[in-house]
Amino acid sequence: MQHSREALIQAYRQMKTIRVFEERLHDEIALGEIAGFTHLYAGQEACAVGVCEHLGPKDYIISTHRGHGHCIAKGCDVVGMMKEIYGSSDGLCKGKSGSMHIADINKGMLGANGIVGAGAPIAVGAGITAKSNGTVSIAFSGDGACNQGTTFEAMNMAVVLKLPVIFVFENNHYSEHTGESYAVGAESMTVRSAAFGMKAIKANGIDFFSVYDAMRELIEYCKAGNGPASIELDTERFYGHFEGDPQRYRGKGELDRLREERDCLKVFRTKVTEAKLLEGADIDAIDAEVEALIERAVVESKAAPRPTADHVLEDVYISY
Amino acid sequence: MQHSREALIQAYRQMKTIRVFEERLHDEIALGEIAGFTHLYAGQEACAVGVCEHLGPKDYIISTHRGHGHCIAKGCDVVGMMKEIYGSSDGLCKGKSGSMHIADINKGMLGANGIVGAGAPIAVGAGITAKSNGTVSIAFSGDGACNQGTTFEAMNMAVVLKLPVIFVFENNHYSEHTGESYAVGAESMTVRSAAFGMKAIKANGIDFFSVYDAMRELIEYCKAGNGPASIELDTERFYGHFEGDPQRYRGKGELDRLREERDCLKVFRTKVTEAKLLEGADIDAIDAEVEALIERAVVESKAAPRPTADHVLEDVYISY
Amino acid sequence: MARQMIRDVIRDTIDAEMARDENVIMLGEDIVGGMGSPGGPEAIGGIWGTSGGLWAKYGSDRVIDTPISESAIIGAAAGASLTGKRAIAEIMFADFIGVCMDQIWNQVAKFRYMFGGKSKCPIVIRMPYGAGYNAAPQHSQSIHAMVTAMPGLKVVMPTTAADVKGLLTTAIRDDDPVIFLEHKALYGLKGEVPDGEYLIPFGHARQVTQGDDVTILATGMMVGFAEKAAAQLAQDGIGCDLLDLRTTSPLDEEAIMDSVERTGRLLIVDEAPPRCSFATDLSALVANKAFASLKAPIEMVTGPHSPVPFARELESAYVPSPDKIVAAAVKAMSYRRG
Amino acid sequence: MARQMIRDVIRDTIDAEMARDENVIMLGEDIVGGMGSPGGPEAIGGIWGTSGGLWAKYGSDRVIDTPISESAIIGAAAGASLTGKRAIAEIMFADFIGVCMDQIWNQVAKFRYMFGGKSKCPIVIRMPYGAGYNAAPQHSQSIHAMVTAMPGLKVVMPTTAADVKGLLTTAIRDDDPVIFLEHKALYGLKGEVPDGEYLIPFGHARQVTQGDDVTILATGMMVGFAEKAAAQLAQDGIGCDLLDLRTTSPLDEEAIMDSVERTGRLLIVDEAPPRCSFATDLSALVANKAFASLKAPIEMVTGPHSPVPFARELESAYVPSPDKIVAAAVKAMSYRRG
Ligand SMILES: Cc1ncc(C[n+]2csc(CCOP(=O)(O)OP(=O)(O)O)c2C)c(N)n1
Ligand SMILES: Cc1ncc(C[n+]2csc(CCOP(=O)(O)OP(=O)(O)O)c2C)c(N)n1
Ligand SMILES: [Mg+2]
Ligand SMILES: [Mg+2]
Repeated sequence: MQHSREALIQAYRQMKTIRVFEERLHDEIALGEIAGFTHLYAGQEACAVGVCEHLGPKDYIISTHRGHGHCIAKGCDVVGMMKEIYGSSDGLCKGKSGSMHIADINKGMLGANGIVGAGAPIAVGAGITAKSNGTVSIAFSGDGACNQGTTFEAMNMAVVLKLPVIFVFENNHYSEHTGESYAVGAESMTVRSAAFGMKAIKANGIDFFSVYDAMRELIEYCKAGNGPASIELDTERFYGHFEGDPQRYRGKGELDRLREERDCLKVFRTKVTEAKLLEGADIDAIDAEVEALIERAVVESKAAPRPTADHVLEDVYISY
Repeated sequence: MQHSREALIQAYRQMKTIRVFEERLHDEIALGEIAGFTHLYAGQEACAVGVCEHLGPKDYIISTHRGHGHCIAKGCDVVGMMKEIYGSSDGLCKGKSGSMHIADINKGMLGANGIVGAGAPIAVGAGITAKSNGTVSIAFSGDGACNQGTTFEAMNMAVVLKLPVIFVFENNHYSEHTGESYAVGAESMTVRSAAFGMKAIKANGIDFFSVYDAMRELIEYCKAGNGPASIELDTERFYGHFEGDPQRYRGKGELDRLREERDCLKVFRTKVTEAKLLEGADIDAIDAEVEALIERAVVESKAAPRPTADHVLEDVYISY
Repeated sequence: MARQMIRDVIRDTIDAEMARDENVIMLGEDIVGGMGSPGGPEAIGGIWGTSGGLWAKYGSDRVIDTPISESAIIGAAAGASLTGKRAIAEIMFADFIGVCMDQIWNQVAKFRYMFGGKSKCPIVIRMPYGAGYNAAPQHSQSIHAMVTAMPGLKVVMPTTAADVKGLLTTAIRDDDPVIFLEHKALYGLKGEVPDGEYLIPFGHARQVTQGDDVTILATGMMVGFAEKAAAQLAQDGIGCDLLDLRTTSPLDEEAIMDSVERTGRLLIVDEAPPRCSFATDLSALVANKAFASLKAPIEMVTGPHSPVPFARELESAYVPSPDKIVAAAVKAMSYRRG
Repeated sequence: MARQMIRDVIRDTIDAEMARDENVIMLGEDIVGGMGSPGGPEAIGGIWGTSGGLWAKYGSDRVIDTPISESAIIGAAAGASLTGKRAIAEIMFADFIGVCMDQIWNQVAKFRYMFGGKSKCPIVIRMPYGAGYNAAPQHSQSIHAMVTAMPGLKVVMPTTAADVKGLLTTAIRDDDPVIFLEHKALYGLKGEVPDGEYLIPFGHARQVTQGDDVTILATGMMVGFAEKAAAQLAQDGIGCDLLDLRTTSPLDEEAIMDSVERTGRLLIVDEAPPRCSFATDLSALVANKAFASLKAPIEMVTGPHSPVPFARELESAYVPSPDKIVAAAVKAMSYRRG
């Protein structure tokens, strides 16, 4: 793993930002501060960051209902995101979207999406643009979304049109309350993707380096004009499907074990410190920075202006 | 191939009935006798008959826009079908359906279907009933329909629910004007189906015996509780996609070659006569019978009553 | 008579019908919950809590948890219902009709017609709908106009616990396809529920308040808001004849005509956006069939021509409120022909 | 001025816009035709003959033939349009909106709103619709009500060759999503088409006939039928003010009000079934905003509450006819307040 110190710091900062963002939301939601449905990304940070650290603003990603991590990893303004989730008119989407639809087209982030499976076809279209730009388009999906017809159609169409699209399947082993082993009839979603006629690989979704290295290979492969590819990332979700989920589908002690043994932040810290690439102190410094950033985001969000009735009919059309 | 004389005669009669039915329609449509869109099945007879000769009225099939062959093979009344296509109120569907939606639930024929890919999910539901009856449910689809999201969803769900559903893909190498090699990105639709976690095989779709033997194996497999299966049948379409299609996508001399070398009726006749299972005379006798039946069907259809305006609002609901 | 929450009435009604008829089956995502998980099946029993305990009682062949594949869910329910079952399909949010509409619109709704009246498809499609959870544009919509417009479907929109029991029982026993729309914000509402077998025929509106000044037509969540408004209007001496239509297809035209002929004024309340809506459907009916009785323009209080926004302030500005209903009624009352 | 068939006007208009702006691309099934076939590409150029020659001219990166996957077609067009392209997607029959509605309704129509006004998705979705081919229940429907009801979409229904050029050019250059509905039975219709660049702004109705007795509102195929009826009514001394609305969203409310205030009588002609329809949308608008001018009940001539049947006799009984339009106009004229 030949990463510059800056690159490692940046990767860790991104992952940590997502983690603290989500943990803080978890607390704020418990206080009844936040409206709507919120799906937290904590536990999967290595996936979003391992993918997006390769990307620039002309590379596109499309996300899911569990989109905060992808947004942050792709460079969306963290304070603007928090304000959005708090329903402020200063939010990234003016309070129209909330948690489930955050987007920033200028950053190449084509939106979190409340419809499971809706993202993959849109990523195919971004792949048409990417092909003409020499960039790539990434569709994030889950182990549940991979069973939706739209995802399958998108995979076949990307192969037929030989587009630079990478289907990233974050396998956190649950779709809502249902186990992946039940809902995916195939031997694995990777075997199934491969049979669509694309390069399909797996990586360790709690290890930033595993994801990052695998993605480098796939991005080169797609940019070389070989058509689409897919990758399955074995990862973990630390919170409920949505905030308020009793999580009775978890095994005994499962959550404690995950936090203990399968925390991508711990894995990263151990790897880089043991390899002497970063000092514990470097990491502690980032932690402090990030904590401060999220604290500021929350404080500003609580004070941020709220939308008014006259905003309801704004932005339905550009001109009408 | 250990088939009784009766079984062979029955199989041939079914295939011949489909062929003459379609050839006669081709002529009648050219005369402007028939309204609407008609998709002829001629050339694929060995598929419908090779599958349906195994089935009883409690086994279910669902068909496509190219449904006449499946209807006849599953035992729908040929005269009633012809009347339907002629738009008579005495037609099998009272003139409401025409060519594209012919059904006879009592015969286990759940309908031709104008929406490509819509049949497979419905066949999964019939598979739920079939599972409780100890029967099977068959979804006929084409090489174009296999790319529709609904078909993929249906395959995964049938695997998850371990249902006795057989996905029969008639690969006639074209979806409308588009070649199968273009639209199916996978190495083959069979490889793709197998990756969904089901038994997936191929058979020769112009050889009744190849289809029949392969289907026996799959039906036993499904009835034994092993879940769904799929089969790809390599076959040929003798006419245009729809009547009126200029067929410019065909290769030079392609149609003559198909009629000459890939006619499932010729293949059958040669096999059974060379094997001395039937005499040429037996076959000629069936041909004459069938010609007479179709002639009667057309004559009766032309004379059959037409629906009237007051029928429009009938059968929208059972009670309203 | 027992006092129950609507979510429990739904579960108990399905339970009773499953016990009564072994052909009744259920399909949906997480309606069991926990399939293939360490915690095991029935970890949840439906994210709305409308199917808890049913899997344990009836097993996997009748309470069928599915992958995320709405087209296959409806298709499977349709195919089962065409072949002798009576399937109840749950689409987790009505907004997801977008991914399975063909199966509802071109398949289920048209089977009997296309097949010359020789088939039946006794399917019930349950769809939680409506705003109130700040669930943003893709999880807050009211889709009754879309399905009411589809010939071949019956459409039910219950508002009280008792009506949920009576109408869901009727829906499950009906041989035609039924779209059963449950307002998400009403699941927690409690009400008296008749004991034993209880059926309410489709096409019969419920008279909520009586009055001779203005007719108010509403469905779902809007009935309660209109009731609040009617109470306030009564204090100002305006008598509202409020009808909860219960089913949008079939529609109780008779009750509507009787009321409008008496009041001469019509106000329609609809949570959905205004264009080609159920509100316009009712207005057009009256403007054609009861024109002579009309003393004032037909007023409509609906959502605006926009998606349902997320923020609390925006969503509550979006949804019709009792105040807006009061204002519209007053407007109708104060109209004088120029 | 050249005389052209509508199908050719569509191809030429797309050709002109593709030549003008390299970001304009097309996607659809068989819009090239013959991909991967022995006969080779461009064997057909669209089953409606609306894209012949375009692949040869612009190549596979801009004229994109797709598998049968409507959700992916719309999704791909949407994703391309969100990122700088201007995609024209063809859905072979409007009836197939059932398999891709989520992408149209919850994605394309809502992007800009959900994203706080910070995106644009200049997509045109072309959909051949309507009855007349005896194409039976799944290939004959009129879907304009459904899409007109969806906030975020603009909906165009051209009827003449000239309007097809003017409105399609406007649609392709519009930065909002546009649903462009082409009546199948009009493809072969010939008409004069202005030379050179020609744009018609959305929201402006076309006055077809002038009269002071009854206002007739129509779209698509129904405009021609209403024109026939108007001619016949003129002979009986009934003057029809016939408006071809051209776009259902935005709607030319002003033209409608002006006309109804003049005539006091309204007749709406709509090919679609009656419930929650575009006909009821127009009726409700007038019953609310022009009530004082109304001298008679608002009449609607629409399809019945049934699927579109196959047989010739049934389909022609289903579709509104000039005779039915005449009868409804006479009814409106002969109304006297009791
Ligand atoms: C079309 C559609 N169906 C169902 C849902 C409800 N839903 C939201 S998230 C979810 C589970 C998704 O699981 P997965 O793809 O594994 O993503 P994860 O939640 O694990 O991140 C479901 C069923 C939805 N939003 N859209
Ligand atoms: C959802 C949908 N999309 C497109 C069509 C138009 N269409 C009808 S048949 C057909 C080709 C089907 O090809 P295939 O599945 O190979 O069946 P075949 O015609 O070869 O029998 C198409 C595109 C349709 N009827 N439904
Ligand atoms: Mg998951
Ligand atoms: Mg084919």
